[in-house]
Amino acid sequence: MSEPVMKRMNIRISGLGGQGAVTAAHLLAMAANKMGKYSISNPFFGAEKRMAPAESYARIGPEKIYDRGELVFPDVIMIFHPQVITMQKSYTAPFYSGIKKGGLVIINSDADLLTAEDHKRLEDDNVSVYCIDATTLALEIGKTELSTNMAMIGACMGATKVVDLPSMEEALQDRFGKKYVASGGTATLDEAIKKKYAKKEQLLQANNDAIKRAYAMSDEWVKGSSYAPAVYETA
Amino acid sequence: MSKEKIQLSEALEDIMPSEYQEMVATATFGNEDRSWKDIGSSKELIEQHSLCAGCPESIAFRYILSSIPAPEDTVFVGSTGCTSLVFPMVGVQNIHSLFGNQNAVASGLKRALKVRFPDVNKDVIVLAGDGATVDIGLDMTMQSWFRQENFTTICFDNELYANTGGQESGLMQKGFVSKMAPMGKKFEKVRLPEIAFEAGCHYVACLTVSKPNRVEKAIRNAVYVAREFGPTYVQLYTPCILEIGKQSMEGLDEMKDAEAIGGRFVMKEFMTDEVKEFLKEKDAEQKARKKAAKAAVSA
Amino acid sequence: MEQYVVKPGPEAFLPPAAASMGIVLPDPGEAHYEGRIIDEEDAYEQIARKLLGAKVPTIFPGPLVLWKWNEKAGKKAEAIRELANALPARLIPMADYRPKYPKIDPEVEINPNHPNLTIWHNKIDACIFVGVHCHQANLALKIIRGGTDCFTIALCAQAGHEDACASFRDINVEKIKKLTETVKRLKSEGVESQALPFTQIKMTRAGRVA
Amino acid sequence: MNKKVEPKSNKILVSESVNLGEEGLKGQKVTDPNVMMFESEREPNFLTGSEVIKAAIKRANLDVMIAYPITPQSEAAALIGELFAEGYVREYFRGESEFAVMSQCAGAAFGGARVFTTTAGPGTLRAMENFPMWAGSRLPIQVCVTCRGINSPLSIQPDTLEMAYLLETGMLVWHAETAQDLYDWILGGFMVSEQPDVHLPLALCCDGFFVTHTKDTVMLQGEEMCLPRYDPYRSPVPCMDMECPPIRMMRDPFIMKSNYISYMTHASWQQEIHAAVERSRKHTLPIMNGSLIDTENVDREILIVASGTAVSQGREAIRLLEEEGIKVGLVKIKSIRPFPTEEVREATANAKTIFVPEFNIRGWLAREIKAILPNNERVIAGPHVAGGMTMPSEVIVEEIKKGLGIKSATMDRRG
Repeated sequence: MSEPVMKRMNIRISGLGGQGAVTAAHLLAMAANKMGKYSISNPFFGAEKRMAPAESYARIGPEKIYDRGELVFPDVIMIFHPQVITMQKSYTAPFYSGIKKGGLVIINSDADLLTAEDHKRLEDDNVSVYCIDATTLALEIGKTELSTNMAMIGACMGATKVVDLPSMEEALQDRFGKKYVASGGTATLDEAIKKKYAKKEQLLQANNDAIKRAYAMSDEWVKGSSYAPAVYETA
Repeated sequence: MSKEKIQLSEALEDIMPSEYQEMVATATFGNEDRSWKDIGSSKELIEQHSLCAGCPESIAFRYILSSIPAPEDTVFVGSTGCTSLVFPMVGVQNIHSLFGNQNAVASGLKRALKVRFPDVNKDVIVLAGDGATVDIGLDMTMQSWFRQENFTTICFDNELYANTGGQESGLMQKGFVSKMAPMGKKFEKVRLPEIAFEAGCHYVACLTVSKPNRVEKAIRNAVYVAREFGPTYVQLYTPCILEIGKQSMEGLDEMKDAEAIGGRFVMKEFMTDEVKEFLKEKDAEQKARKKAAKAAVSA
Repeated sequence: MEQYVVKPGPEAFLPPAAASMGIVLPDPGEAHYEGRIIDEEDAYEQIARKLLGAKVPTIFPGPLVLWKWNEKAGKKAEAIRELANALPARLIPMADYRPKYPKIDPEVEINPNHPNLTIWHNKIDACIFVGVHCHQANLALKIIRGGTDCFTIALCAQAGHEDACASFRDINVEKIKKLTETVKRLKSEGVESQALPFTQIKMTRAGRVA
Repeated sequence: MNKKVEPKSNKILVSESVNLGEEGLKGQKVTDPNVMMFESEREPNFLTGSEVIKAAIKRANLDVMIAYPITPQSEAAALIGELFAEGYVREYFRGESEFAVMSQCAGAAFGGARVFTTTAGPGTLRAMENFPMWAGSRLPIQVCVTCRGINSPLSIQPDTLEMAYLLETGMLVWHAETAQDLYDWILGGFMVSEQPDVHLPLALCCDGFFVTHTKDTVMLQGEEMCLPRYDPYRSPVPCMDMECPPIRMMRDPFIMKSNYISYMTHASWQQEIHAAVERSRKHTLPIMNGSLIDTENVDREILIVASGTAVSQGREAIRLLEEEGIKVGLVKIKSIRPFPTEEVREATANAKTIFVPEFNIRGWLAREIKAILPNNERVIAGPHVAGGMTMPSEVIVEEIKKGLGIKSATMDRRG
């Protein structure tokens, strides 16, 4: 029986400062690490600024990863904020620049923000687009916009299966359950979200719930789509 | 190093140069009350110097080296200039690193010695010219005071860059015509003693080296206070006879003129009240020691 | 390119550092002779023969043994004295590393900044460096190789000196004594000292004796 | 002559005066570095490069760390401050500028302490006057250089141009590719640079952000071990603590005024510094897994020769090219000073084309390589990026295909 193994998946996250794009990349990489996969994650290296364009990258694969720096040619792109597309709050244009053939774009939006030309170019390269209203989902479940990144992580996981839910739960435990070294801005946001919940467990629960709900939705979506991540066939 | 460690290996003592045999036998290591008065009756810690004949810096060196209370546990940090020509000849370990970074080097040195010898007073003393202290190194001079580093800074103030041939310096008098100040210096002599006190030095003295008693007292005070309280600063007028056009024998007169009433170097001292009390106690201790020593001799 | 050999000079206006010519220091248990790694056991005899064959063999003890800054230093000084007596060899101290001013007396001391004055003046053809800080020893050894024909030997307490013509490493009191024993054994086997007659210069606080 | 040294024992030489098993800081046990680094068990940790620097220093039995903020090294310097607060470092403070910090480090090292600091980019250049002074004074200080841009207009982004300025300072210069290199070499670096025959400062360089701010899996030993403490009395020059002879000792004298012999002393002094760099080869081999370079498939006609994260990007490019049936070998240069001249000559002996990708606009590594290779028209200096640009592996693929005359479509996916 041949067991397919997922090839390297390079994920680029574009959002706005304060949305948790860096945390999302770290969580994906940490979960992959827990599954025994190789992974690295890094932020876009710039000054930390609220609401300024922010990017982060997670690289996950079956063998050791050496690639460093900005991800110019990603397999998956996640857009955390509609303004990345509508107001060009991004360092690349168009936002899907560099996407590989057969790739996937996940957008936090309930409306189609792409022009006809965008659709044409993406279709030509066989790139799938999945829109999910992650912010609304976050408000429903976590009662705060700060959980948007969790919903987006869930959406990515449901569509790509790059990491599984139990590993993500462990990664969340590591990230929010223990003392964590974060830079100034991230530390402040960590405090803000912790204050929102009486107990650490409640925060973890809300995050987990947001991830699971989005996972279920995108899992449903991917069944009806032509998207399939690249795999190696192994013996 | 304890005085007991400053000794020669017996098996090779008889081939050691005379100056070292004499240093081990008669230098005043280990005597806390060593003094400029020992000059002549004991081996000095300065062997020879390559300064100009009659240079007041050479006098200052002799007074300072005979006054420091614990040469066996003292490390000097110097800087580029005439002083660095003398340092290899001195019987105390010393560092030359770059021009102007002496107070930074001393900060690291003092802290390392504190880490390595927590139970010993290892005295660190910076000795540099006015260019190094006030111009190129001013940042590091003052930052070491802000940080309250436990060492003494001594500045040989000759009011110009001597070693490079007499250029304008921050401690030069206003109006003095020199290289790089061809129309005369345009701004006042920097008031570093006052600045030092404001910057956190617990004891500050400014004087000439014409009177050995005064130099000795200022140096001892500065070292003792640096051990207990924090940074201390001593500024000594050591005129460059060469660059101000004086003869070898005229250095002393130049200093005496400068310290006369109305001169630039009338002796001044700044210290906190706590330090004043502390130094009074130190004086009393020294007197008691001397009295006891005298009694022991006569008994 | 031919393998570099660390031979006595005069080699060049500015001879290269042996390490830059591919000479590697011995590992523990080894020594080197002219840049070739040899067993430490063999080094005793080779070096003892070289010293016995010299006309003006001289030992330059440095500050680390001249000063009794610890017990070991005092014992090393004794062992060095025994070696000097056994050969016999002159003792000329390297008391410190300062550039002396205005000049040194080359009969009574050697200075790392101008060692050749002492080598030339006394016509020293084989010498031992011992108790000199490694950096200062290497400076002097290079300068000597550049301008004199003196065969240099290092008894190094650390990693040894590729700039000497021959070098021990990890030297201690026992090893110095072993070298002395080797000298004595060779002499008893008939190897005669070629040293020219000399009187060891001695110093007091007042100056030179005799 | 830069001769290659063959490893004999592949062991770190440890001073006989070290008391193994004695207590270090916070109850840590002083451990034979051979046991600690090569034999003890390691656990995977997912950390940023800055956290890895902290993890290494925690086990380094460090006396003094002096800090000054500059992006991107600030995080590492601040994390070591936390170690000081916890009691894993004996002394720590913030200096007023990089120039002052490096002078303070010198003072602490003159006084016999094991000293570590970090800097980056413009900070490295501001500190620069100190580096040849460190080397000339034989101070075994370790500075971790997290490279970033240096020229105007300012950039806080990764760029390795500053390394070119470090090459002739007399310091050892190593270039870490990964956080794992960084961790192992910080600890190993102390063991190499403190050897009495070496006793030189080490500039341990890594590419800022690509290593410092990237999370990666790093294998760490237990925290209960630490390195033996630095022994200043094995130094090739006297320690400035008034505890060792000679008493009359100036560190470091400029060789007094003008005469022929004093110039020769100064020249010999410089020779000795570079001789000490050469001597470090032997001691570095155990730290760097037996060679100053790593090689993969160097029998191939096309090679990538690189250092730092350019190696990582090269590895990915080789993987991508392999998928297209183009076979490329790799040489990773780990030590830049000393330079692995013989090793690189041997590894590239059969190559027809040698690509040298670099994260700087001038290509100093390619220049170093061209200077030592026969038939150096084989060397293609590039691709180059600078000022913080990333170097996607696809760009190296492009460059190699262009060099081979093959058309590539990668760049079509941009914009």
